[in-house]
Amino acid sequence: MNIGSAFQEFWNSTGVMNFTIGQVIMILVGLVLIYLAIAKRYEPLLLFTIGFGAILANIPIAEISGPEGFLGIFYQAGIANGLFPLLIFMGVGAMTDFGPMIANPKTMLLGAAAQVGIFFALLGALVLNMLPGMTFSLADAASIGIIGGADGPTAIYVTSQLSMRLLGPIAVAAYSYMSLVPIIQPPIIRAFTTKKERVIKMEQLRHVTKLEKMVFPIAALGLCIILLPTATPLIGSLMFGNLAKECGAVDRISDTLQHALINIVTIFLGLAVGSRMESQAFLTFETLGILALGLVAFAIGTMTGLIFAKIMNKVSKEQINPIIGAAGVSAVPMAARVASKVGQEENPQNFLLMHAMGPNVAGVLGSAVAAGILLAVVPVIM
Amino acid sequence: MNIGSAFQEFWNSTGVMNFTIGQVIMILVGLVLIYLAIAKRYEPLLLFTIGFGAILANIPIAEISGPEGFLGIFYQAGIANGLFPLLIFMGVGAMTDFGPMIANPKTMLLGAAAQVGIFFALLGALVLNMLPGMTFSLADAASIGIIGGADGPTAIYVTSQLSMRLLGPIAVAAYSYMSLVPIIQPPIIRAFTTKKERVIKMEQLRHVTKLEKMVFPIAALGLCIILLPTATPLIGSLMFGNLAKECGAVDRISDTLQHALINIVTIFLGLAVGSRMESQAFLTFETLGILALGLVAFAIGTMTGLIFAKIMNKVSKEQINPIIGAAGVSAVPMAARVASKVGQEENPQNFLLMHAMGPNVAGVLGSAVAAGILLAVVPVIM
Amino acid sequence: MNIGSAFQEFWNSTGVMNFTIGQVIMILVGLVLIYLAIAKRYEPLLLFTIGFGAILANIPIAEISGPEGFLGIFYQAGIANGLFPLLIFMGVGAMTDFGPMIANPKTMLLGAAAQVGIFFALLGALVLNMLPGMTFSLADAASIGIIGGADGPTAIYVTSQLSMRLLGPIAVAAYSYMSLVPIIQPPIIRAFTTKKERVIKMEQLRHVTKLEKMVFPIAALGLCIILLPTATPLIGSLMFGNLAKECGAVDRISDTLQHALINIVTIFLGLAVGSRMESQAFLTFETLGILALGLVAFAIGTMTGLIFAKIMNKVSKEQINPIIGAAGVSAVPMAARVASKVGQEENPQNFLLMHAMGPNVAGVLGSAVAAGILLAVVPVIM
Amino acid sequence: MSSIEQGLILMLVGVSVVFIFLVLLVFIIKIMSFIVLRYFPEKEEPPKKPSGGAGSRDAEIAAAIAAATAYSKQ
Amino acid sequence: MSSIEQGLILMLVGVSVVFIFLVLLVFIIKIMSFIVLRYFPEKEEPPKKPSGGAGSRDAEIAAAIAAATAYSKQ
Amino acid sequence: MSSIEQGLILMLVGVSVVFIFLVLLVFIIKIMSFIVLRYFPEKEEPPKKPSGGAGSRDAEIAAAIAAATAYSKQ
Ligand code: NA
Ligand code: NA
Ligand code: NA
Repeated sequence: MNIGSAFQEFWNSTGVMNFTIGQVIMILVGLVLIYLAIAKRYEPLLLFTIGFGAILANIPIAEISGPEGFLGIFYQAGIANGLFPLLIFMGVGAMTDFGPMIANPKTMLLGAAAQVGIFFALLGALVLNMLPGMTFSLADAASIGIIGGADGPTAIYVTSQLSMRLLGPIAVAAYSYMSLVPIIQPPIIRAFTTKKERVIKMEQLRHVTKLEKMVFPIAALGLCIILLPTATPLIGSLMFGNLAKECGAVDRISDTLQHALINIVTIFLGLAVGSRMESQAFLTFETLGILALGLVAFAIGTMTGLIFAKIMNKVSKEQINPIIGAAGVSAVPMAARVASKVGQEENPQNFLLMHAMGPNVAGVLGSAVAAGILLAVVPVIM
Repeated sequence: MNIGSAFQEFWNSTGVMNFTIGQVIMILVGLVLIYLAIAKRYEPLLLFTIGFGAILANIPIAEISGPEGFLGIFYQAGIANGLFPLLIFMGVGAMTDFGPMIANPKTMLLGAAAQVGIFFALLGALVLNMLPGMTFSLADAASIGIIGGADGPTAIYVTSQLSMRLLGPIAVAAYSYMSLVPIIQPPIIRAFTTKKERVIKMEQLRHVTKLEKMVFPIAALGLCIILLPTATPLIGSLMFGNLAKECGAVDRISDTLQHALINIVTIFLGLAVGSRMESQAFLTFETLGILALGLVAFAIGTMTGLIFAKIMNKVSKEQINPIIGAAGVSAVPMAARVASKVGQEENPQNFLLMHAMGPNVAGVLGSAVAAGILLAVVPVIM
Repeated sequence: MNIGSAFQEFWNSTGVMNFTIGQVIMILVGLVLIYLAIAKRYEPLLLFTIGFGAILANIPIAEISGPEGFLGIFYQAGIANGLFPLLIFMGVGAMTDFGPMIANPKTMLLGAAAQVGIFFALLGALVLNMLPGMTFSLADAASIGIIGGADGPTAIYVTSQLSMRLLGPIAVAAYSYMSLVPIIQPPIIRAFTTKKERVIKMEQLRHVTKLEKMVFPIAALGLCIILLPTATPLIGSLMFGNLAKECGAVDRISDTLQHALINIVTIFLGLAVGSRMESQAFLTFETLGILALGLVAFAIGTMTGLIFAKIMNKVSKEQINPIIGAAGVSAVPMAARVASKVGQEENPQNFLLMHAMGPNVAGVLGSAVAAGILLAVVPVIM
Repeated sequence: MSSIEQGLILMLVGVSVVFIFLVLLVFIIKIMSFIVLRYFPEKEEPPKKPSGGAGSRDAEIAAAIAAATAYSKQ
Repeated sequence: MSSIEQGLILMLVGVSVVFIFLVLLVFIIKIMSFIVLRYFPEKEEPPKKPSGGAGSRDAEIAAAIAAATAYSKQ
Repeated sequence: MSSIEQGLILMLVGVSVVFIFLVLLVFIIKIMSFIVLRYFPEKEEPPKKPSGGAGSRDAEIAAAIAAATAYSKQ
């Protein structure tokens, strides 16, 4: 070893000498995600961390996402075993107010209707298999479908259990479309509703008592235990956080779930998800399919939510503004705000936000239930 | 696979079809714990999380407390290895003021006397072996006895080292009785003290300097190192937190131990402890024995604290109000408040709170010392 | 087993009966570190926790730093794999303002010059091998040299990757000298600069825009990826935190990195590093060598920073006050404050703090780069 | 096309169960609200209970200690 | 003394690369600043954008909900 | 009944050691307090030192930077 060969050795270990084209592209993808997070405020917490994780994971030599790398450690600690999304869900539960849903429970059905998008996308993935380069198994298709749940932690949880190889593109699609809701949904809302429907005014929601809010998480978890045990990790975590918030006896827990814990876990989760965006896994034809199917899932979910609202108006005497059906996809609270904004554009006296929050949080339950079904049935019928 | 069989498959995976009666009972037990936490404010942080953990652990199919379930992950990460109770103890140390104890050190002996309950319950467990269905080993008996330490983290730590199978009932007994102290102790206090004793007025405690409070944790840890190394994980963690608080140079550490860290760990610890409440482990005749022995331990500890205070009054000229002997069981700060309240009922001019805090925090040391002895001797003589 | 033998057994398990002289000395070393942390405020967060860890690690019987002990668990969780220093670096990034460096980029070269101390110490370690009892491998020497980086997390990270056996003394040396900067540097500054140089007044730094501060972390990481992938775990973590801070879109992440996360990790890291201070590893002739070499590294780094500043003044027309060259060692922000203070003593109108912050934070990059080189080359040429 | 058939079955089962679940939940909420509102109506402006368990108790104790200490210094 | 030779080589490589790295970074920063200042100058007193993503959105929603609830009680 | 005998022995050892430990601690505290109060009495109202290590230093720096930046903009 002389000086020359030492410099040679160093030069051979530089990035310049070791890049693959795929890694360069993925680093650019990471930069784009960060740009969207910062400049466009698209789900900034997640797209920022996922984007940064993607950059770090595609650095040659460093092996940051390998089993000994620090992103690999995050991955093993909380993605491979599904832990991080559940901790996020505890925090989500502690931040969610189910009051508007309890005040007008029938709007929950809109949160069911909007989940139809999940199953259309699932079917779409299986149909896409007819194209060359697409080889989605049923488990893959189920994971892709859950993008339509419009709920990041649920999508990550399901994918970590069923189809880990697709985690990168699925997470990116889920969070991207969640932040694109203000762009995706308004035209669909206008296309599937009439002006007359959109100006329907809804009466103010009744007051929901503290005790109702406390009994609800227990009741919902009870139903889930009886009917769908495979959804209980998700629904259980959500209701743990929600009961902690509503009961008023454990504010330290509620505060911790909403702040310190969810923030720390978000950092780890985002970086770890980003670390799965290695070029060979991401730069495939299948990723395009996933992005397309994710969009389909969101669009169809929005549509079925709207249509079901119109059907309910046909059946029931109490009229609801069908715009709030679009909020059933979840994407809390973005979709509810979009519904509220579109409603106010039609009629400035129309305050739909609270009414849209009902289907909106019901959509979280709906996609967790759909996740539970997929987790229960897919491994059996495959 | 056709539609019919898919629904059949789904139906077979519902909770309804898979419940055992034991699981149903345990879910009800979990609900009772949550009710006590919320409605009665019995150790809300712990009974809430333990109760919720018990519910989740007893859901059929979901295997949430199994090695791959998220409660199982918490369990492995911090209960099996004793880590979580030690982190809690760091936070307890950072929240404890040993000043009243340093101001009147002889009241520490009351914190020793009240630990006698631990060893009575230990003995009681071995005696109960004569009943059919009770098969407590010496390690089991030691873990049961430590309930009398009236200190949750110590009980969980000892049990995790000696007798993991009993963790569920022991933790529930420990935290339940700690919150029942206001019900358990007053009649015992009144039975074992005379009116004349209960009105004894104690002079105000002297001011304790900052330096004394800083030297104390080092001195106490030093004694523990010399005399009882097996207690140093507990006492060391406690004194780490206490020195961080008192020294004034590391407020970031002290604040973190008291808030972010202890809150996060409490959530994980409670859920993980609850996850050990599976029906086959909890719904046994032995659990009844444990609950009975825990009550015996608390009662005898209270008694011996009171009696020792009366003995001290016989021996010393400086009189102490024997009520504060009851605070020696620890259950910080509940037992000290109970002592203070009973004292004030007898004599409204009687402010015993600070005087009771001395034996109260000494009781924490006392039970940690007892834990160290059990951990040192039990594995050897078994 | 009778009573006598039980007491005998207990007595045999006391600390008194099991101490080695080395353990006693190491406990005293731990106390000294805690004293320095509290009374002298020498890097209090780290020396307090390291000192306490050292005490706990040297308790006989308890095995607290063993694989099953709680310090051993911290060690495995975050030191052995390099995770904790990287998390700290994220927090450091989120607390660092690179503005002064961007305003006057050429002062960055001072942050390069001051890293020469690293390599002198490395060489010194290899020379010391000529003494009996010193057997430093090249990896050992590299880890010792990095003390001169004046950056705790970098030193711990490099040592954890190259020379774990020396972690205790290296970490203690790094943090001790970092806090001794106000004592070490002023005489060297005065010795290597003239009065005339020390009174040089520097013009105010220009305003740096938000966008420049946001592009910088991306640009610096990009360069690191291209040139030195082995440094990307460190630089990547630093720039992750810095971009999170500067971009203004992810304040929850930035706040968490700066507070909850860095505080928790500091506690774990300090205790775990302390746990490596077992007597047989620490009480060696080599430790004295490491302490001496660390001092040499700091002194030479300070010198080369000063000298390079004087050379720059020879070459460039724009004069800089060479005092700020001393800040290039990093030891953020202590070294910058020392430079500022020395400057003001010479000329009360001289406000050097902002000017010294440039080389100061550049020194962090410089030592991370040096770390990357050592990690890239040492394993190859050994 | 067995895989697409599986997908169709999954869709049918999935959509059905999601609706069954949420319909049942609607009924449960209605019953729950009925019972709560009838038998456990909210009292007017309940006095805000101290919450947070250990936290608030510690705070109380701390306040008491502070008070006592201040008192003892007089 | 091969080990000291190795050390010398390491020193040479190390010092060189540290300087190369930071010299390059100086140039990159200068170019970056030039471009940013010329093409993306800072607007005068930009209105403070809401930050914190989910956090602030949640806060908005919470405020909206609170407002709506208060309204509905009148 | 060997197991109960073991329990009795454990009780004896345990109660003894707990008392020995706390009695020793009483003496240690008394000696400690005696020394501290005699040789290191508390000064009247010590000025509150800045605490928190890195935290407060960072804050100082931040303040200095803010001041300097503001100054440089004038
Ligand atoms: Na949804
Ligand atoms: Na106790
Ligand atoms: Na440096």
